[in-house]
Amino acid sequence: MAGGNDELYRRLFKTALLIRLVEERIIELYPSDRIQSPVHLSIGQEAVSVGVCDALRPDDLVFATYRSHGFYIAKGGRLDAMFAELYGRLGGVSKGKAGSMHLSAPEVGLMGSSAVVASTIPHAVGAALSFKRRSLSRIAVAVFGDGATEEGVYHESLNFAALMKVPALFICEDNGLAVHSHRPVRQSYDLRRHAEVYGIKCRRFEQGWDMLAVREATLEAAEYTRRGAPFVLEIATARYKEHVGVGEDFHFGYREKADIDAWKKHDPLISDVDLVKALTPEIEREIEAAVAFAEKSASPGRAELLTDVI
Amino acid sequence: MAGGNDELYRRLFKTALLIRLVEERIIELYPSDRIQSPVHLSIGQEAVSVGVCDALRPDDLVFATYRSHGFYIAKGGRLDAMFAELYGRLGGVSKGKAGSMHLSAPEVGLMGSSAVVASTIPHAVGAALSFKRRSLSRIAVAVFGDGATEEGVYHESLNFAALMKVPALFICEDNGLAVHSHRPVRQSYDLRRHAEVYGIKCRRFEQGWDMLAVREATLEAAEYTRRGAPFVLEIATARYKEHVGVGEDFHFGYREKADIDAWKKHDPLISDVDLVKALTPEIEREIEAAVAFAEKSASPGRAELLTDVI
Amino acid sequence: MTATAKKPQAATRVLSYAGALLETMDAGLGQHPNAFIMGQGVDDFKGIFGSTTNLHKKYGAARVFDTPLMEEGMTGIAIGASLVGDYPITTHIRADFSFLAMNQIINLASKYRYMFGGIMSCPMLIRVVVGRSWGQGAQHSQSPQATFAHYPGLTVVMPATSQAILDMYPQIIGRHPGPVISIEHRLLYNLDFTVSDHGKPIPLTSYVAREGKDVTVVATSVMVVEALRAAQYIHDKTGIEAEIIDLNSISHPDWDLVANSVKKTGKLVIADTSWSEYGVAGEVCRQLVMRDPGLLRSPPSMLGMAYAPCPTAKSLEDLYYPSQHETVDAILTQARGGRHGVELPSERSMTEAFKKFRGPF
Amino acid sequence: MTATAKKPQAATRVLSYAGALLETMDAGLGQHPNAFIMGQGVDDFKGIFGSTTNLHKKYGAARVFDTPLMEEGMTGIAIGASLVGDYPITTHIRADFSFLAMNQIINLASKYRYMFGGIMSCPMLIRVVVGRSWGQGAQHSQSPQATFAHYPGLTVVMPATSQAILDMYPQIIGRHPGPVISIEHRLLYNLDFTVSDHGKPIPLTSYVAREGKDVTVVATSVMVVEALRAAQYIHDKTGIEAEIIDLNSISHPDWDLVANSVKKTGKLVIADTSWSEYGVAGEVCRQLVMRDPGLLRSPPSMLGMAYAPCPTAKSLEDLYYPSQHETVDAILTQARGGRHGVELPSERSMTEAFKKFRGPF
Ligand SMILES: Cc1ncc(C[n+]2csc(CCOP(=O)(O)OP(=O)(O)O)c2C)c(N)n1
Ligand SMILES: Cc1ncc(C[n+]2csc(CCOP(=O)(O)OP(=O)(O)O)c2C)c(N)n1
Ligand SMILES: [Mg+2]
Ligand SMILES: [Mg+2]
Repeated sequence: MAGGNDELYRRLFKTALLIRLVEERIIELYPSDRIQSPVHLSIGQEAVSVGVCDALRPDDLVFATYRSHGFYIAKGGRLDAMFAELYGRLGGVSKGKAGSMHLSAPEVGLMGSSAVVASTIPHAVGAALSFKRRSLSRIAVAVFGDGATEEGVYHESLNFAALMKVPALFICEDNGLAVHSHRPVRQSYDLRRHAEVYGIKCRRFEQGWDMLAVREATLEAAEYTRRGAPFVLEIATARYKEHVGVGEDFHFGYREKADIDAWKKHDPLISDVDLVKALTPEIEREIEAAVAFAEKSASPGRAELLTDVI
Repeated sequence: MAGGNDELYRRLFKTALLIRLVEERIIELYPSDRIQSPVHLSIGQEAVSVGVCDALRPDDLVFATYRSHGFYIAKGGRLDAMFAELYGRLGGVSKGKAGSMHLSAPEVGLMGSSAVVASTIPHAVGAALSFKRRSLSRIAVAVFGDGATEEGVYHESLNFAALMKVPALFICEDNGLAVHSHRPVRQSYDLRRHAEVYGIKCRRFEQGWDMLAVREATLEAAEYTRRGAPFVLEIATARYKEHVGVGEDFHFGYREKADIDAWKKHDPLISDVDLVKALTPEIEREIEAAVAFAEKSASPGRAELLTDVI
Repeated sequence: MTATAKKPQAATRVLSYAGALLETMDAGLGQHPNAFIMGQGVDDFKGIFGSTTNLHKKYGAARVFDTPLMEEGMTGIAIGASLVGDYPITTHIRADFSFLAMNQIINLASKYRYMFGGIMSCPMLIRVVVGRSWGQGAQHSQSPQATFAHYPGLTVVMPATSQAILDMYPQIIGRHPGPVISIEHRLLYNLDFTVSDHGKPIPLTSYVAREGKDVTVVATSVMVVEALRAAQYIHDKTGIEAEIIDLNSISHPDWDLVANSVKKTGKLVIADTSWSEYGVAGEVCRQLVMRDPGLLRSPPSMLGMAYAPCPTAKSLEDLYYPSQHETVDAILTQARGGRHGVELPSERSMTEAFKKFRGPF
Repeated sequence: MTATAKKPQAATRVLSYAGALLETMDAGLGQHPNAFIMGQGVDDFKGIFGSTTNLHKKYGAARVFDTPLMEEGMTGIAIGASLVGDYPITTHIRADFSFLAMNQIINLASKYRYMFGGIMSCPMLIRVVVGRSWGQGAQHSQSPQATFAHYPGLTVVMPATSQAILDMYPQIIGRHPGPVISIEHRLLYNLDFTVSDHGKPIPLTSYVAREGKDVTVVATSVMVVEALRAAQYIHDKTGIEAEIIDLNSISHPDWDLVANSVKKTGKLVIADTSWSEYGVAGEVCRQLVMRDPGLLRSPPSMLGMAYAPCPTAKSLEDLYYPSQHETVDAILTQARGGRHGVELPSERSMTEAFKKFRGPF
């Protein structure tokens, strides 16, 4: 891993810290009921979204999930529009109709996030199919959790992507959990070997805390994909908080705090204290402004209720 | 392959010949509109159903498809009830409500056949799950075509069967076609390697014309399954007729007659002329009786229209 | 046989439903470079019952291509392609198979524009074919218009004639802002219709297929053709004038057109291709009573599938679907009461009107 | 708050909806050795919002177990197990996810018995939970009762109270001959109801939840509770007696009960949890006009979701769902006309009646 003074590292670190501080602000705000919707926090998983998005081109598209605060920010979505969206305000990305589970920022390449597990995987394949037919050099990235690979549509999507040789990059954020279920009780397969059966190149990356390394791995995968073949990149990561909501959940006893603590030892957002200290003030100001924007933004009213249906 | 005088061979051959002559009778009858429903003939694929079913125990269950005349007969279904069902008569297995696409004979272990591709695969897994919980030594067999493996539910079924270690035997009848589409344009994977990824033992058997060998392969697979683990047995076979209907379809040019002719060279129902001659008269009498039964059977009327709905 | 949806006009010609589909698919690909067709068998020699035949040769494999068996995946792929500017057309040779794509259709496609506040949308055309007769059975015969129309965000149409296809598909393909499900009917494919290339195009809503003053018939899909035949028979026998309204758009019907007709006649027959229970008939009744329960002077008659899965046997199929004489009887009963005493036609239904229907399936 | 579905009787107690579910799941497993429960998270510490908690410890992992994400596969597995004598109970923490299982539910389960001529059947219970409020959004809020009830072969119930669960589930689990879909409502889970262990059990059809003579309210699920609260408020303010009918079984309602009530009152409010378009309201209207259009002396009022996908913002949610004062207003308008002049309650809806609802989701 590069040192704290490295430019690139600093850029990635700053984005990752922004994501974490944003979500910590969400945790603070939550009890006030200003954000009246389910939130699926990515605290602990920031390095994945940051490393992946930094390796993509601006016009590459990402199709993600209900757990996408990180990808929204890393792909370059407006922070004020995000907070306003979480607040359910008109100033939000989607005028408050989407909320935390359906973030998007098409202007920077984050397409609609879905709260139905695995449902955006084929969307990425479809976009990639279109890129290929128009012989563009763009790629489409499907971001999904480990549990999503259990759904039948994952099999259908891989098969089609492989047959059509479309530039689709499949990124599996493996936090080992689907809600409270551990991967071994849900999966009989190894994701790498599984992808290879479809003739899809696959790599598992264990150091999901390492933004620079995630970026490197994604760059390689993305270039390979851009040349016209799908790729599955599985990245190990860790969900620090409960599945949905803002709390901790170790006391429920379904998982070991020790496992997360071990992971945290590698977490630069925890270990690189100096950089955190250095960058926090500016980031906090940014968050302040975004929250202020949300607070001031009006709530959607009857005029919005029946618009944009068809 | 065993010789024409071998007892076992004779038994299998007779059943296979019965299936072929039954379907040839269906071809004869079809223009008369006595059978007013789609028929998916298994002519060319008889050895699979015969070899597989002979290797099963009477109380093992088979879950098959719209192309199941062969499995119905091989599992021991009543011929008269089958013809009456194809005729849409009260004397049919399902009083004419099922027709050719939904044959079943639960009394001998053939469960409901479905016309929705791949839809009975999880049924076999569910039955096997129940057998396991009740620690019975029965197995459940899913029979499906090569195209069915493209559906997401195939992935879900294999994963669950492997996780739960249920006695489910997956039999893929690989005729290389889904309607008029050849396997390479539909599949990026090799079925054996695919199954192995789930930790499921798999075997591909090429001589799908050889009843005795299919029986042997199934016996091995079934015994393995009975000990408590799923197994995928892929059997190469050949569909002589059009996908649905009673005609030939080589003149449409989507496949090579030569390929089927090559396969026919191995087909004992063609090559073993003496045995065919020896067995045909008795079989024809049996078919005659079944057809006569169907002809005499009454058509279902208003009394049947709304019964057995809930 | 030949059925007519509107009075023949200046330049008319005879065109089958499948032929109209092929023309509009061809024109759609020709006029919209971003349009493509994918589905099982779209490029084979049967070409979805003749509606896509040889288009892959004309437009290439990149724009007309076969898919594996993957209804859910294919629909999701269509959404993704649409999001980046393509216009996907997908096919299901039986509407029953679209249930495998229900999640992508209802949870994603129908909601995409609204859920994201109007900043994205996924226009596309999903073509599904309803099967009927020749022992289609329980899984090849369903007609899910009421199911899809319940979910806001979907536009659901049921073209009843070649004219409806010629007029509507060009308004849909590459032009309609959202996802459209067109529920085509297998029995109509091989029927010849008289079509006119001039005249006012049929809109994406309801229209009067035949004018009349005595009884209103609201019909969908093949039941429009059945109703037109019945109305002609009744007119010839009795002079009674049935007004036939082709609901045509199930998600966006012209309810005022329906209400005004019922206001005029006070009598109503609803003839739909699916079950009446929780179906189109219910919504028609709701729209009427919301306006004025007094519009209906007597209980309407309803024609639909018997409330059971579809049986395979021909003898049961004939009871399961509304026959031509039941359609005639329903209209006459509304017009003249139960003891109308008019002789009913012998011909049972479309399936006999169109004897040659033996598949392809 | 405490809502009451029937007048408290001899031995009564207070029991939450989730508690009633847990009791009936426990009893079902206890009384039927062939019964088992499978679904995502049924054996975790949240136990499907408290409705299956710790049952895996009591009955073992072979009878209460977690599944991978595989809605279609799980439903097919349930069918297969049922065919060999098991009684499967499956769960979907949101009804929206059942669309992934639509093919198995509609094309297989609902048709199994009929399609095979009655020689096989697949009894099972599919539990789906409707989400509402706290920003559930477009994909966690759908209520597909009309969709499922359209397809013959399915029994679709919507228990509105703890009593309905205590009374109906024992009639369903291990006893009902076919597949049953129970559409439970997330907002009801944490509500306390007064239940009675004696008295005549609520049947698998409609029943009168509150008797009245002035206006008929036909309601489903949480809207029954909303209607009961509204009726009480109206009674206290005006003495007007609203009759509340809990439709309860969507697939097999007691239509005569509904018609007789409307015959008595001539006035109707329909309050459903889904969209009125092609929904329950339509079927209610159809059943009434089939009997006699004159039953309705004026257009009925309808309460349901606004005809759009569900928005996430609280300010839109409040407009999207019928609020308590809209429910009160609808009943009063039917009883006294638009200018009824009665003061409306401030409390907006269940979501406020039950303040603590912040998930789990
Ligand atoms: C089709 C579907 N089934 C079930 C759910 C409920 N659910 C929400 S998140 C989740 C777990 C998904 O796990 P994973 O894919 O690993 O993503 P993660 O939450 O771990 O990021 C489940 C089961 C859902 N939203 N969609
Ligand atoms: C879910 C679904 N999609 C499409 C169809 C139409 N269809 C009927 S048979 C068939 C081909 C299936 O091929 P395969 O599984 O290899 O079986 P085979 O017919 O070759 O025996 C298709 C696509 C269907 N019945 N069900
Ligand atoms: Mg996970
Ligand atoms: Mg095949």
